[in-house]
Amino acid sequence: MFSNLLIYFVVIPLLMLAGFAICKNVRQVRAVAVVGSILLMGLSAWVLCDYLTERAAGATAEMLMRADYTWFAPLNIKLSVGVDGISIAMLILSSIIVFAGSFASWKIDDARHFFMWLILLSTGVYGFFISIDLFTMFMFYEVALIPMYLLIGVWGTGRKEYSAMKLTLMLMGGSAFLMLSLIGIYFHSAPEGQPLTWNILEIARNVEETQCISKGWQYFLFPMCFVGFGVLGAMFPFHTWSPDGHACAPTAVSMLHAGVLMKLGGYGCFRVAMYLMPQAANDLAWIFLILTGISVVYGAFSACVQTDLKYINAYSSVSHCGMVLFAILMINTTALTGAIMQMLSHGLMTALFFALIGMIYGRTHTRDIRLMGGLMKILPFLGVGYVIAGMASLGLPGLSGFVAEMTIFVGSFEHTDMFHRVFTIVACCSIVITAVYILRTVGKLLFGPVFDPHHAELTDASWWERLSTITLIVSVAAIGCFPNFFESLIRFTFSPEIFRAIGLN
Amino acid sequence: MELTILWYLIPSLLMFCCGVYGFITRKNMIAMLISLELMLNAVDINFVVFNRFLFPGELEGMFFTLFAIALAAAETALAIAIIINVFRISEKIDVDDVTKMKY
Amino acid sequence: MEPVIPIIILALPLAMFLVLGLCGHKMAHRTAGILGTLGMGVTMVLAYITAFTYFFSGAPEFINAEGVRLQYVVFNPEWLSFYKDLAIKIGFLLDPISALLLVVITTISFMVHLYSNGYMRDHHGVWETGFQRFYAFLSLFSFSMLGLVVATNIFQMYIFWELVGASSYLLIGFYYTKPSAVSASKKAFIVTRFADLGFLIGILILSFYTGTFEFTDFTSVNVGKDTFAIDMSAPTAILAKFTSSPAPMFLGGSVLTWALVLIFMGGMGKSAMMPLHIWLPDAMEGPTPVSALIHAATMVVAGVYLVARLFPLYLMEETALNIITVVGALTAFYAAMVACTQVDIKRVLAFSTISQIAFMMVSLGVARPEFHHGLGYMAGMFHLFTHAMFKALLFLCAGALIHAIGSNDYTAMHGLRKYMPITHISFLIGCLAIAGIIPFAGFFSKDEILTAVFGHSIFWYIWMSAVAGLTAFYMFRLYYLIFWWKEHKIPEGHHAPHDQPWTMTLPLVILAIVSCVAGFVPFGNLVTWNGHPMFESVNFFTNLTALDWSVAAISLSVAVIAILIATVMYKKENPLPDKMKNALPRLWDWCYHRFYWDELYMFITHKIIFGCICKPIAWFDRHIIDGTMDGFAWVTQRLSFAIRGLQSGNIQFYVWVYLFGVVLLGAITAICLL
Amino acid sequence: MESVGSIIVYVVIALAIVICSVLAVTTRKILRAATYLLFALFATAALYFQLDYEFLGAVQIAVYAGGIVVLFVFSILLTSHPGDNSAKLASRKRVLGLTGALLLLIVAGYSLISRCEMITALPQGENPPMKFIGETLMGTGHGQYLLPFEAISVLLLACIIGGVVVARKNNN
Repeated sequence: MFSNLLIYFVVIPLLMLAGFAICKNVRQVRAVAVVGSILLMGLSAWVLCDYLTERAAGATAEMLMRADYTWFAPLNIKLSVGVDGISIAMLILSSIIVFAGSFASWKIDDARHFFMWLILLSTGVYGFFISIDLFTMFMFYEVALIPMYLLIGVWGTGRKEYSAMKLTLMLMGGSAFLMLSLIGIYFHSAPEGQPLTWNILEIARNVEETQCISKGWQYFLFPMCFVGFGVLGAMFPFHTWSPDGHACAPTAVSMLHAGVLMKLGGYGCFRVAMYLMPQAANDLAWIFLILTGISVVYGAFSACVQTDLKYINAYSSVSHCGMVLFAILMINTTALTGAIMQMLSHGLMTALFFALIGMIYGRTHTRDIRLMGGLMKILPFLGVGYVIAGMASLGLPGLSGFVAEMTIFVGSFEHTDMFHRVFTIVACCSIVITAVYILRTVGKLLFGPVFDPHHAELTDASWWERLSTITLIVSVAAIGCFPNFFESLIRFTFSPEIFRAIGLN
Repeated sequence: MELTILWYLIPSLLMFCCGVYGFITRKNMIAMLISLELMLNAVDINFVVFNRFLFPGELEGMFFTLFAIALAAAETALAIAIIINVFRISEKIDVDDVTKMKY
Repeated sequence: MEPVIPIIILALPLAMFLVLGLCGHKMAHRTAGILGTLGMGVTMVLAYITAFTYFFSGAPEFINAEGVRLQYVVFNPEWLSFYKDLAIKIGFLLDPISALLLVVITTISFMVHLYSNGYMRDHHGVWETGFQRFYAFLSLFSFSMLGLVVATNIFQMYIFWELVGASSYLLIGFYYTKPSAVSASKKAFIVTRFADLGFLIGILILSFYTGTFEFTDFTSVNVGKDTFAIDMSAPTAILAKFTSSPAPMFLGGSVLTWALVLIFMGGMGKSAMMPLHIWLPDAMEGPTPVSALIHAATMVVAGVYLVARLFPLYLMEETALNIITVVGALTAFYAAMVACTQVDIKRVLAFSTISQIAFMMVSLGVARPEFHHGLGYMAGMFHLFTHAMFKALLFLCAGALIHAIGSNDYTAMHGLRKYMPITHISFLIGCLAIAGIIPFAGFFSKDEILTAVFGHSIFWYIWMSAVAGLTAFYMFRLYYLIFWWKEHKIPEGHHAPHDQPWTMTLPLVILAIVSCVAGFVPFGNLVTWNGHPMFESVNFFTNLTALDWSVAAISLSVAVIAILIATVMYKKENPLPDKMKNALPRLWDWCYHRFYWDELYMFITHKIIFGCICKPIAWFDRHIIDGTMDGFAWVTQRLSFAIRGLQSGNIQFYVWVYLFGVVLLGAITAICLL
Repeated sequence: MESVGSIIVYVVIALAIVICSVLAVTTRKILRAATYLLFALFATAALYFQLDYEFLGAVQIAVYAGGIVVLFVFSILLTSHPGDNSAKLASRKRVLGLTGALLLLIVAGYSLISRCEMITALPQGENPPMKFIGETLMGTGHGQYLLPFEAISVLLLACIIGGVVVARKNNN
């Protein structure tokens, strides 16, 4: 059972939960959180090394480090784990953000329970990324969603009950669709007479070889599945939980939610919807392309006139996550690679944003940019961090946003028809609008004369805030400066089957 | 003249209808309980009658009635305990007065 | 050639940026200044070595047996691969224009680094806050600009293009507590970003059809290991790829034209061509050395450089070249008109920069291989070189004046020639150079441009000559208004203005000397569009002897006349300027308000984009989309409130309903089944 | 063909059942209602005797008539004052109750009459011996009821405890 490395992604958080339960004071809680998140980071690095070694040694299986643990035989439900480059990228992302998030919530009230829920949430996230069994995946998905309600409802600010309720209900609505489609997939997961399976790899193989999910069923299941995951990926018009939810959530929760949880949506769209129903994906992509294309521009335009820092960032997330889904729907290696890069990049930079916003809010007690100004002079560290995050967001080369967006654009442009071209250009336009709202925010918040004289006495970041920020900045810069490492890690993953199945190459 | 099954079922049906009428109309909870007993009793008669007429060699209906009587006893005891408790709190045992548990 | 020196050229400024940016605030100001300057000095020396090796070593990878200069890829590792062979590489391309730009950038950058040591402190020697940050940003800019000019592929260029934009943003907004500086930096970034959108789409189109980003694939053929010669067969092959594609036309133009025009749009943004020029005057909010470095000499010519880099490809599409010509010519005239009326000396210089860059654009636009081996190309690059020198000189002079006076406004200056002789002489040299007076640098390059334009079309020749006249006029107007007229009374207790410390005057003197002699550089043998030398043999006076005197005489006389008019009007305080202003009030007004471009943009951005797009969308989102979502919740809640009355708690009612249901079912069963 | 005696007995029992039931739900004195219920239960027991289920009839009398009705009487005495009449019924309620009961009567009666004619005679059967009943209750084989028997006994126990808990006087 414990010989497989991946299982520790679930075991460590569970041990941490037990640790929190026996902690006596805040210091011990912090110690457990920090040790645990460092362990997880180490584990993801180890898994990465292992994976690369195995690949270098010539392993050609789609997923490596495979293991199956049956836990409900009559329905063939297993805890099947396995990773490819994409999951590893996501695991690394999650562990970095959990690490940074632990430091960002250093001073939270009732730390023990807060961390318990936070780590439970991250258990769900890790579990989701390592499992390749649809049922287990869905279970971890729900595990990741539910704690959000309590985290926002209890530790949030502002209209927290309303936002927590809205967020949870909308995501639950999405997962209702999702569950329907997953069950639908399960019942068509194998040709007549063979045992049904939840295993993604087996289903994909069956779909390719025997067309066991007929075209009609694909047309029915694909939109449900895509919308189900798309809600979490903040796809227009199911994105409105995002601004309210983020605005009320505590810092670490925003970080984790925008940084990792929203990636579950994109990852799921790719891993389940596209992967298992390629024909429908190819035929129906245009509908979702329109929606995601709208998301991209619409989120950016909305962000231009917001006055709450978190709303700005939430809408910018709508735009950036829209880009992820947009690229996924382009269905070619380059764009898909770009989509995964964008997930990584957006996860890190938006976590950075939310961390900084939380830190600024903790000092000024307002998030309204009209009530702040000239903070750069008072809080230089946070200010510089914010500018760097902004630059990453608007796609400055050398930071992560640029490589992801460029890969997406180049990939999207491979489609020669007018429809894709137009939407690619529309998506390109977002880089200008992004610049507008980022610079507007930075200009109002950080530059100019000090708006509120009370702010002059604020103190700059403490060591744990610096650690959290620097971790994220370094990660953002690492992706931006050495993209080829990540690109090749991800690209190797795209098996040609999915493209062959839909007649592309 | 012959006593067919119908002759036995009609009184039971009438008894049941009386129970229904009483249950719907009476306000006093004990009176409602009495109506309930009537209905139960009517059902018991049915079991016995069907057993006797259709399956004379078996005893399922009879045993069922036996158990039903035991259940009725249990149910009545509990219901009366509740009613007495309600009476203690509100000095009344009208069903309309017990509204705390609605919604 | 060993890649060590090129690597250091790129790495040193980057290292400086990182060191100064991360540890700068712990350093003493002087240390940071010296470190930055030294770093740039070393980079400059290395760049000189590289350029000298390229031009004069005669090594076979740089020049072939026929004397044709080749393109040489020093190194080109992959940075980000997309698919198949398409990858972004970060490399180092040596060819005439990149070697030329290496020299220009490092020289001006070094001068500015040196000069800033004096400029960024006040008269009492107190350092400007954020001095180290300033040097860090200067280093970042130098790194980005060097990366841009040595780009081996168009995507590398785009990467560094964005980076120079960002460093320009940071430097314009250096005084970040000043709202005008903040908004100017924002404007600069967004306007250029908008232009870059065009550039990006152009790149996407180009790379999609050709399957490559490499400049060497666009414009040249491989003649040896890592060496390439500019050859028309390469762009012709590209053109063939476009014309043989399934959809060679788009909205009445060929796709290649669209790609090239879109790429040129990026150049228009950076080089402040007409509809996208509005950021450059505002960018003068940055510290003056920054204006000299970025907004006069280097970054703003990136657009020209881009067109020059792809010039053989542009030759394939006359339409694109004509568009460049027209845009350039209109911008040149417009900027010159506006420059005649401005009060802020840096604004005058900014508009003059726009006008001069437009000269280079026109020059590229009219260049054709048929005419004097593409004289326009050479002239444009020549002008880029000389303009960088004398415009940096002018800006640095302006910086010295501003530093001494404490105002940007010429009305606060007047009669400074007695107090600041070195600055006066340097400024005069700069003015003479830009006005095109023989033998200063600007004369030669501008004369070559006019010759090229003359060879293309008489109309544009007359037009550009008029612009040249205007140039001479407004520069001397500025000169007289600053240095002549009656000086202001010096208030009690204040020192008279005086020349600045050596760190500031030394760059002035050096640049002044360069502006005097740069015109004699035999450019025709160094930089031509296809690497072929123009002259058989060269000596110091080649440029002079090769002059087309008919054109030169006309432009000289135009310049002299313009200077004379300026002298009459502005040498002493007199009513002539006011008379002229009153004679053409409308024209003066439009020029003074820069033809209301800024107001137009304000209208578009604030009223249309913010007011009619962003706000409605935000409203729509909060009220319609979110309203719908909330509406679901509301309906559910209302509905449950509405039906909760059924859950009355009245057990008798429940029984009745239940009974009714049973009876109904029973009746249905009885009627239908029995 | 039945003997006249049994018909007369039947008529008496049936009339007692119906009349007592009607009176039990219509009388306004609650104690009388309990009494009528008692008579109805006795009549039912008589019916069981007539159908040869003597054990069942005995249980009916012992548990129902003897146990439950006594419970009723006690609780009535505990919760109401002698001489109290319950309030007159609201006509709306009476109409509701009447419609319900009548509808049920019509539908069920129609089904009964239209279906049950074919089963005519009372088949010959004898009184089940006590030993058999005891074995059936205690056995675990097919058609034997030890498990339900035990379940009922546990349930009764639970009811006793529950009754005590619920009805216990709350001292605080």
